Amino acid sequence: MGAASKLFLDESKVARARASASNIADSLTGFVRARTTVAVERTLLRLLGVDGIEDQGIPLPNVVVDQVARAGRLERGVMLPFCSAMAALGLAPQEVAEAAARGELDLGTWEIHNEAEARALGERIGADAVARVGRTAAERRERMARLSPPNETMLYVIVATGNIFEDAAQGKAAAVQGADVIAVIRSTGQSLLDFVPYGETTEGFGGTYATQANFRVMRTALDEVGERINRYVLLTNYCSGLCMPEIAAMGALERLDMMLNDALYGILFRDINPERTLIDQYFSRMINAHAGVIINTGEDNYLTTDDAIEATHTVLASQLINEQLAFRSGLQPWQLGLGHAFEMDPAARDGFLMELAQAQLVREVFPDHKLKYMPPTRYMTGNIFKGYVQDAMFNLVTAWTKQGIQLLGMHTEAMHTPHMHDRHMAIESARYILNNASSIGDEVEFKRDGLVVRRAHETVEQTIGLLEEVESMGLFEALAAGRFADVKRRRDGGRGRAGVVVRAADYFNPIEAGLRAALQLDANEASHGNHR
Amino acid sequence: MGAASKLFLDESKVARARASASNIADSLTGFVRARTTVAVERTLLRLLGVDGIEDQGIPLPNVVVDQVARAGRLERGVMLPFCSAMAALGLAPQEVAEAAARGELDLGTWEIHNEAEARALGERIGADAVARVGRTAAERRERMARLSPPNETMLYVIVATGNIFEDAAQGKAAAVQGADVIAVIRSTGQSLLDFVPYGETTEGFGGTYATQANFRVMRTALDEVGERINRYVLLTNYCSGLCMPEIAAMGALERLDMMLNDALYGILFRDINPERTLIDQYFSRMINAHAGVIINTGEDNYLTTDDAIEATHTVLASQLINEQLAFRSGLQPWQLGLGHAFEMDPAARDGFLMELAQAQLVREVFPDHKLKYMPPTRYMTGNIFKGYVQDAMFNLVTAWTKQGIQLLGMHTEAMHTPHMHDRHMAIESARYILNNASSIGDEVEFKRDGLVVRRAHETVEQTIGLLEEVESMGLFEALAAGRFADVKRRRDGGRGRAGVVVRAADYFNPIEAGLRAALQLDANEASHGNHR
Amino acid sequence: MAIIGRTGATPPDLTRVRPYGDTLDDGAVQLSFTLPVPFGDEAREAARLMAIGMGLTEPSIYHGADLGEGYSFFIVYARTAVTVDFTKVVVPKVEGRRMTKTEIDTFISEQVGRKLVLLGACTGTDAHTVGIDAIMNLKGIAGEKGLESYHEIEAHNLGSQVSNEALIEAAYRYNADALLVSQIVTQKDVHKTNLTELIELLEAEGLRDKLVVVAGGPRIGHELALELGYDAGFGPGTLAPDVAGFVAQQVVARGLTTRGSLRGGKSG
Amino acid sequence: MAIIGRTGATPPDLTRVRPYGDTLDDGAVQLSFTLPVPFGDEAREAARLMAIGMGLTEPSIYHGADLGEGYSFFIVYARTAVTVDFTKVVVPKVEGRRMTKTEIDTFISEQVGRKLVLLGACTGTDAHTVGIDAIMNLKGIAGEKGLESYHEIEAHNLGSQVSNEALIEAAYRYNADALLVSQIVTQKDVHKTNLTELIELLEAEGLRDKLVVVAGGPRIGHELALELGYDAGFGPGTLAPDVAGFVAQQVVARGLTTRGSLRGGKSG
Ligand code: B12
Ligand code: B12
Ligand SMILES: Cc1ncc(COP(=O)(O)O)c(C=O)c1O
Ligand SMILES: Cc1ncc(COP(=O)(O)O)c(C=O)c1O
Repeated sequence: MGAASKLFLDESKVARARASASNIADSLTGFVRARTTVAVERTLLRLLGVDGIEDQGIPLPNVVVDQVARAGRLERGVMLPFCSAMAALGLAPQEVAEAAARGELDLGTWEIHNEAEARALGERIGADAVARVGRTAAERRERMARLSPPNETMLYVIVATGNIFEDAAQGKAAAVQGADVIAVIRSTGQSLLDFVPYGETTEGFGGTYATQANFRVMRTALDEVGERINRYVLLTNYCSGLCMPEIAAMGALERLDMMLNDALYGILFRDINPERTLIDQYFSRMINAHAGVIINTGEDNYLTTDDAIEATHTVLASQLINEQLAFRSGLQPWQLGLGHAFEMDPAARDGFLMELAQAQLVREVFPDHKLKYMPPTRYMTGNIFKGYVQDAMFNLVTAWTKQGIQLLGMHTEAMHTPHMHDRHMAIESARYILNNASSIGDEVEFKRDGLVVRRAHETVEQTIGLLEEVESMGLFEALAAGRFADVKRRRDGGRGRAGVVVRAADYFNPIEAGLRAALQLDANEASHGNHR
Repeated sequence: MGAASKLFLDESKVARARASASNIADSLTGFVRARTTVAVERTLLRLLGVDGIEDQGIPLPNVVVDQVARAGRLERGVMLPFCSAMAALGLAPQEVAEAAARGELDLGTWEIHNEAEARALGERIGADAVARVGRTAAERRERMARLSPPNETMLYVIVATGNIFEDAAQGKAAAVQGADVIAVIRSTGQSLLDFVPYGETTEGFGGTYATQANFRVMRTALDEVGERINRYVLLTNYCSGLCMPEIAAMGALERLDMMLNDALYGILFRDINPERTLIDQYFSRMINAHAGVIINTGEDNYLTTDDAIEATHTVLASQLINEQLAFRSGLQPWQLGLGHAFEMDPAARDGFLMELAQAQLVREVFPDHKLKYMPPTRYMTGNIFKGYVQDAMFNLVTAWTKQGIQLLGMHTEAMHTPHMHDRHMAIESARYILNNASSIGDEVEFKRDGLVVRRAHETVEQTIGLLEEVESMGLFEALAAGRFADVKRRRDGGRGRAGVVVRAADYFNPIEAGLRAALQLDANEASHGNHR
Repeated sequence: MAIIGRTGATPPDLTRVRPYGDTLDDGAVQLSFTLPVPFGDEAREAARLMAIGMGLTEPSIYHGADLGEGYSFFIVYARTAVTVDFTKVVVPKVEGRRMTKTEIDTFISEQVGRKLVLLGACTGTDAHTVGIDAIMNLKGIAGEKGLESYHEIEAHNLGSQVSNEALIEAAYRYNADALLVSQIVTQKDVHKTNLTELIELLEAEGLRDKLVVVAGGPRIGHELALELGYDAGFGPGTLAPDVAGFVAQQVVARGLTTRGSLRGGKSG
Repeated sequence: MAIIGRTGATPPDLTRVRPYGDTLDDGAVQLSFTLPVPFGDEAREAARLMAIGMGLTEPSIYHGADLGEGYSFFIVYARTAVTVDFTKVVVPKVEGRRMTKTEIDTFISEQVGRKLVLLGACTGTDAHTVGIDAIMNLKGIAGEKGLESYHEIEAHNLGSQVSNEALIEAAYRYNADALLVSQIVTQKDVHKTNLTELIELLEAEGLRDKLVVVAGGPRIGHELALELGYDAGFGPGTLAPDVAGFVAQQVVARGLTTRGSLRGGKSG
């Protein structure tokens, strides 16, 4: 940026916007850190190794946490009674959970006679859990070093058949064709479930359930094909919705490499309670940070309900907030796949130039970040041929502005989740354009006082305006006022609020503490005001 | 160009290239003006109104000219005996021709007793013929003024069903969809016929026969649809091959608006005798000039046999020669649809930038010319989806560099002549991109020392080198040496050489003289050395 | 030359319409599909046989690509001899005449004499609200205001992921005249399952006849909606007046203008 | 949840292969075509009926466009129940083994003992020489030199628009061993007419058995060539050794290694 800015951006303006966003993030920290949620507590159990379902199909982490929550004792955290029982009964985590599920044990009424011992055990197994998360990152690094790394612009495609075995077959084929990242889209509805489904699944609508077993099926498939093609193939899923931190844990255990992980998305597009999901997000992102996962944020979605030509600045403002929130959880810039999108009306005169301005602007504001660039969806139609060209223009913008994660558009986007060859065609076209126009960004310059530059500058101004407004009114109020995605969400509305619990003074969560330590969060916290 | 050059072109270099081309053109003038051909002579008869076929299907112009030629008397031109017979027998042109066809009259042995009278009659009906050609231009201007004019970048599509009635239906639909220009492709083989087929035709391979009746069917259809959509729709055909000047005459009579008209094409791609077709071309272009027809040249084709990355400069060199040859026949810059093409291997790294360089270069070297830009053909495959994107990239180059005549690519190019909806899709995609990236050329600049600029400069250097070589060795020798299109053609090889006749000192051709006068050619001839 | 094929602008024989490439009745169609067989000459031949199996003639494999993992993609052109009698094609259309916003308000106040209560919802797990919002919300779409802006309509947009039970519950609560159901996700025909379930529940509740029930979405056609037991279906490009006009006219036509509470009350 | 559908990487049943969209055996195919009927709901329905007429189920009209002048374009997705028995697919392949340039030269000098004379031509009114040039000329294609570069082959490229008569005439003149015919233009099946005519002329001349005659071009397959009476057909991507190797092996296999003049002389 700055001197090298192709958009002649004023660095101080960007800094001002970022400072605002930092203040917005800081204003949430106190609130978030004072609370836990049922999902956070279930996550701890999962990290300790609790898994499986009871005979009604309820996952064991839910069984245990529900016992404690129903008894109104979640304010100190689930780990205290849980570790107490482990110590007292000499059981492994899974055994305690199973006993609870069989009704032999009620952690809601469990008397903690051995608090010191329980805490000590908690610290120990908590540290193991944190280490296990760290080992995932190490294993990934090691595999990536051995196999060739993904392309600089990672080609990202989705599979969404509903059947994990179909997904695996399709994902493998896509990898062979050149995809770097395979994302398994979730079935509609899963994000509103306050539990994670269990086992391998073969039914789903618009996607496939995110389960730990399904993660494993995909991971195995992609590792297998990766060895064959000698390239590490990244696996992605959705770490948002009511089970956000649990999925982060599952992903850490099964070595997912990327996660869609964004509370704002859940609030705006799934009507999830804002408090609940921001608390969940804080913890989920620590796990992702330590597991070396790249997160993708969902600002691109704003342009599916709001007008992309008018609302560009809401994307940038939200990205800056999301960046600061991510930093608060210990994520590094390279782990930030901040979302934006190519969603302007293709009938707009010079729309292509406005898209270019937007993409270049985001690139320059976040120079070290991955950036997840989303293809046209809203203006895609059943005209698959025209759609194929819209996607090509999108690919050209990426070639030009060097986005990090290229979510390939499907020419059938308006109609069905991708067929086998839709993905193949998308990859073929992207490779053609990324190669054929490879250096375009270096060879071509924007006119200093031209449309592209002016558009970018306007967006920066509007972004500052919006961020200062959010800063002064507060994020919760801004969401309630419909500042993002043209959708209004009240702080006390939406799903999952009942799962929020104010932490007691002696709340016990050694895993969080371990993660904070590993991520050096407490050291960093003081310096957040001037992040990046 | 010059100061405003986006490629930082050195004006003096372009001038040097143009001067070379001008010398090449001048070196041909003497040769060409000293000769006539059977086709030129048939053309005169057509312009006098001779039409129709005899009972074996031989066109009357051929019957008459063959009589004179067989008698070895063509050196004075067909018009002398013809007008002599008209005057002597008191017959109209058509009646003389019919008498000849019936065997009642042999113009080969016809004794010219009334030479002065014949010449006077020739002058008179010749002047009428020239005036008729001029009236076509006037009628076109009038219609264009009344209806709205074509788009600035004219969208040009082909019809090629083999059946003129299908062509008419398809052409009308294309016009409704937004096409500005409809070109009827000729059947394979027609260019080697030394006569023009007669009447409406419904069979053809890879195209439809060019006949005067077919011209009329199309003209009527396009005028009809033009009134309906309130836009003048241009009609194109092929004025090349062994009947080049005859087709120019037919086009002038039936108000065609554009003609593919290029001797070099015939030489290189149809193995037509170089002398024959250059002589034919000289006269055909006078007719086109006076009829207000835009000619299209065929340099684009070089890149179908030669490598487009290596041979770019051959296109530019040939365009400069073609420009000068066209000026010699009285064509104006706005009538010059000089051909070039987007034909580089799509697998080439940064090929898109090289295409941009080429298109911008041609645009700047010929600032007032129409420029016919041809889509990818050679690297099109049966993969119609990828082809659709290749065509989109081609359209983007046009949006960027403002070509005048956009010959729309068909995604099915590698496989079949266009189906009804192929054309529709091509138009739809071109309109999308020309609008969505409308100002890209104004908003974006090429880096001064970048790949695009360097490539253009290199091409200019190579062009100068080639033109100077051609200038010193002579055009006929350069063709024989395979300097263009990677094809070698000897001056005395190819088809149709027998039709060349050296003019006698008293060669009579009042129509040519009339055209020369109307086009002020003799006045201009002196000043050719410094053309443009 | 002999004249064969089409001459002049002869219209096709509308009783036996065939696809058209570049010659009348050539039957030209383009296909593409993937076969779960490894790429190669045999796969190519299998693609050809597939086209022949579909009754197509002169199949020509324009393109084949190896998708890896034992899958092959093909683009095929071929000819079909199938004809359609276009003169016999009948398309069921939403009944009633199209009215403007003002006409509808006038129509309701004159013919119904009370405000109509319309509930909109995107049901099941579907969270695509843009379509139903475009119909319901003040803002509307394409410059055409939504139902919330109608004087004579009380419009409630229940939003996304509304279960069928919750919708019926709301129908009682608001004493609705019409339910407007949006379904966007169609994978594995989940929309059909969902839409069918609502009708079954309404029938079980004895509500079906007391309500105008319509469905909408990008892949919902009027015909499909009728099949599934709805009064009408509205596809892509629908605007608020299309639905409002239909509902108002239905209410009148079916004598639902006056009636008590849905709960227990008898219609008419 | 219950496990339905594919589990694991189960390979498809190769005896009944169906198109594959996103679920094994879903039969998904994409189609596009134009109907010569005016655009509108009825045209859309006609497109649907057309798909049904082709035996497809669940046709879904993804896109329709008015082409003007009474024509309508459609993009359709549907399912087919057609299956192909992949285990029974047999593709005739050019006989003989593939050899390199050097192997071929050695083969000819050892097994034939004289230079082979090969004539190439693009026949009829076809002027697309790039393909035959790629096979014949020194330069070749894709880094593979053409037949002119072979020591043991005397290659003559007659160029474009060579009439069948002129080709036969040249065969006599050069005393050819093989004719290599290129056909690129295929509209209205002109290539078939052209290729058939050559074989008929050769038979009339009593030359057919004395010559190896092969055809090539982007839409020429080996099978089609055999059908038309050729010894082999060569499609897109052919390189010089493919043809040279085949011809050399054929000459040996058919005992054409020694023989007198074509004119009058008896083969073998
Ligand atoms: C925007 C969008 C989203 C947004 C939705 C935001 C929101 N609040 O609505 C977000 C990003 C959240 C989203 C998420 C998902 N989406 Co989504 N999404 C789209 C997209 C791009 C556009 C839909 C849209 O807004 N259209 C514009 C509106 C105005 O048109 P419309 O809905 O057709 O409505 C008109 C008419 O149909 C009619 N109408 C509609 N409803 C009704 C009702 C009545 C009563 C009446 C009278 C008329 C009517 O009138 C409207 C106005 O004219 C489409 C692709 C596309 N280009 O169509 C995919 C698409 C619909 N999504 C899809 C899927 C699968 C999902 C996800 C499950 C997974 C994913 N891809 O991320 C998730 C989960 C959503 C869930 N739980 O339902 C698929 C559905 C596939 C299928 N056919 O089953 C699509 C087709 C994309 C794809 N190919 O994968 N999506
Ligand atoms: C280049 C080209 C031209 C050049 C030809 C220059 C030349 N000297 O060859 C020019 C510009 C002159 C031309 C003109 C025309 N063309 Co053209 N042309 C093409 C184009 C773009 C590429 C063909 C090519 O060179 N391919 C590259 C070579 C290497 O591949 P190949 O021919 O397949 O050859 C390989 C194999 O097939 C095989 N092979 C081929 N022949 C033989 C023979 C033997 C014995 C063997 C063993 C192997 C073999 O080996 C080769 C090497 O691997 C195609 C479209 C396309 N992308 O394919 C249209 C195309 C072939 N042309 C077409 C047409 C209709 C014409 C015209 C009639 C009208 C027009 N469009 O202008 C004219 C008239 C030509 C005439 N009289 O024949 C159509 C044919 C439609 C059809 N299927 O019938 C096409 C498909 C374009 C289109 N969609 O309209 N054309
Ligand atoms: C951040 C984020 N989370 C989640 C989703 C998917 O939705 P769901 O959580 O309902 O699976 C998206 C979709 O784009 C997203 O961007
Ligand atoms: C100048 C010119 N003439 C003629 C043709 C067509 O060939 P033919 O003359 O054989 O119809 C072309 C084809 O592109 C051309 O560019």
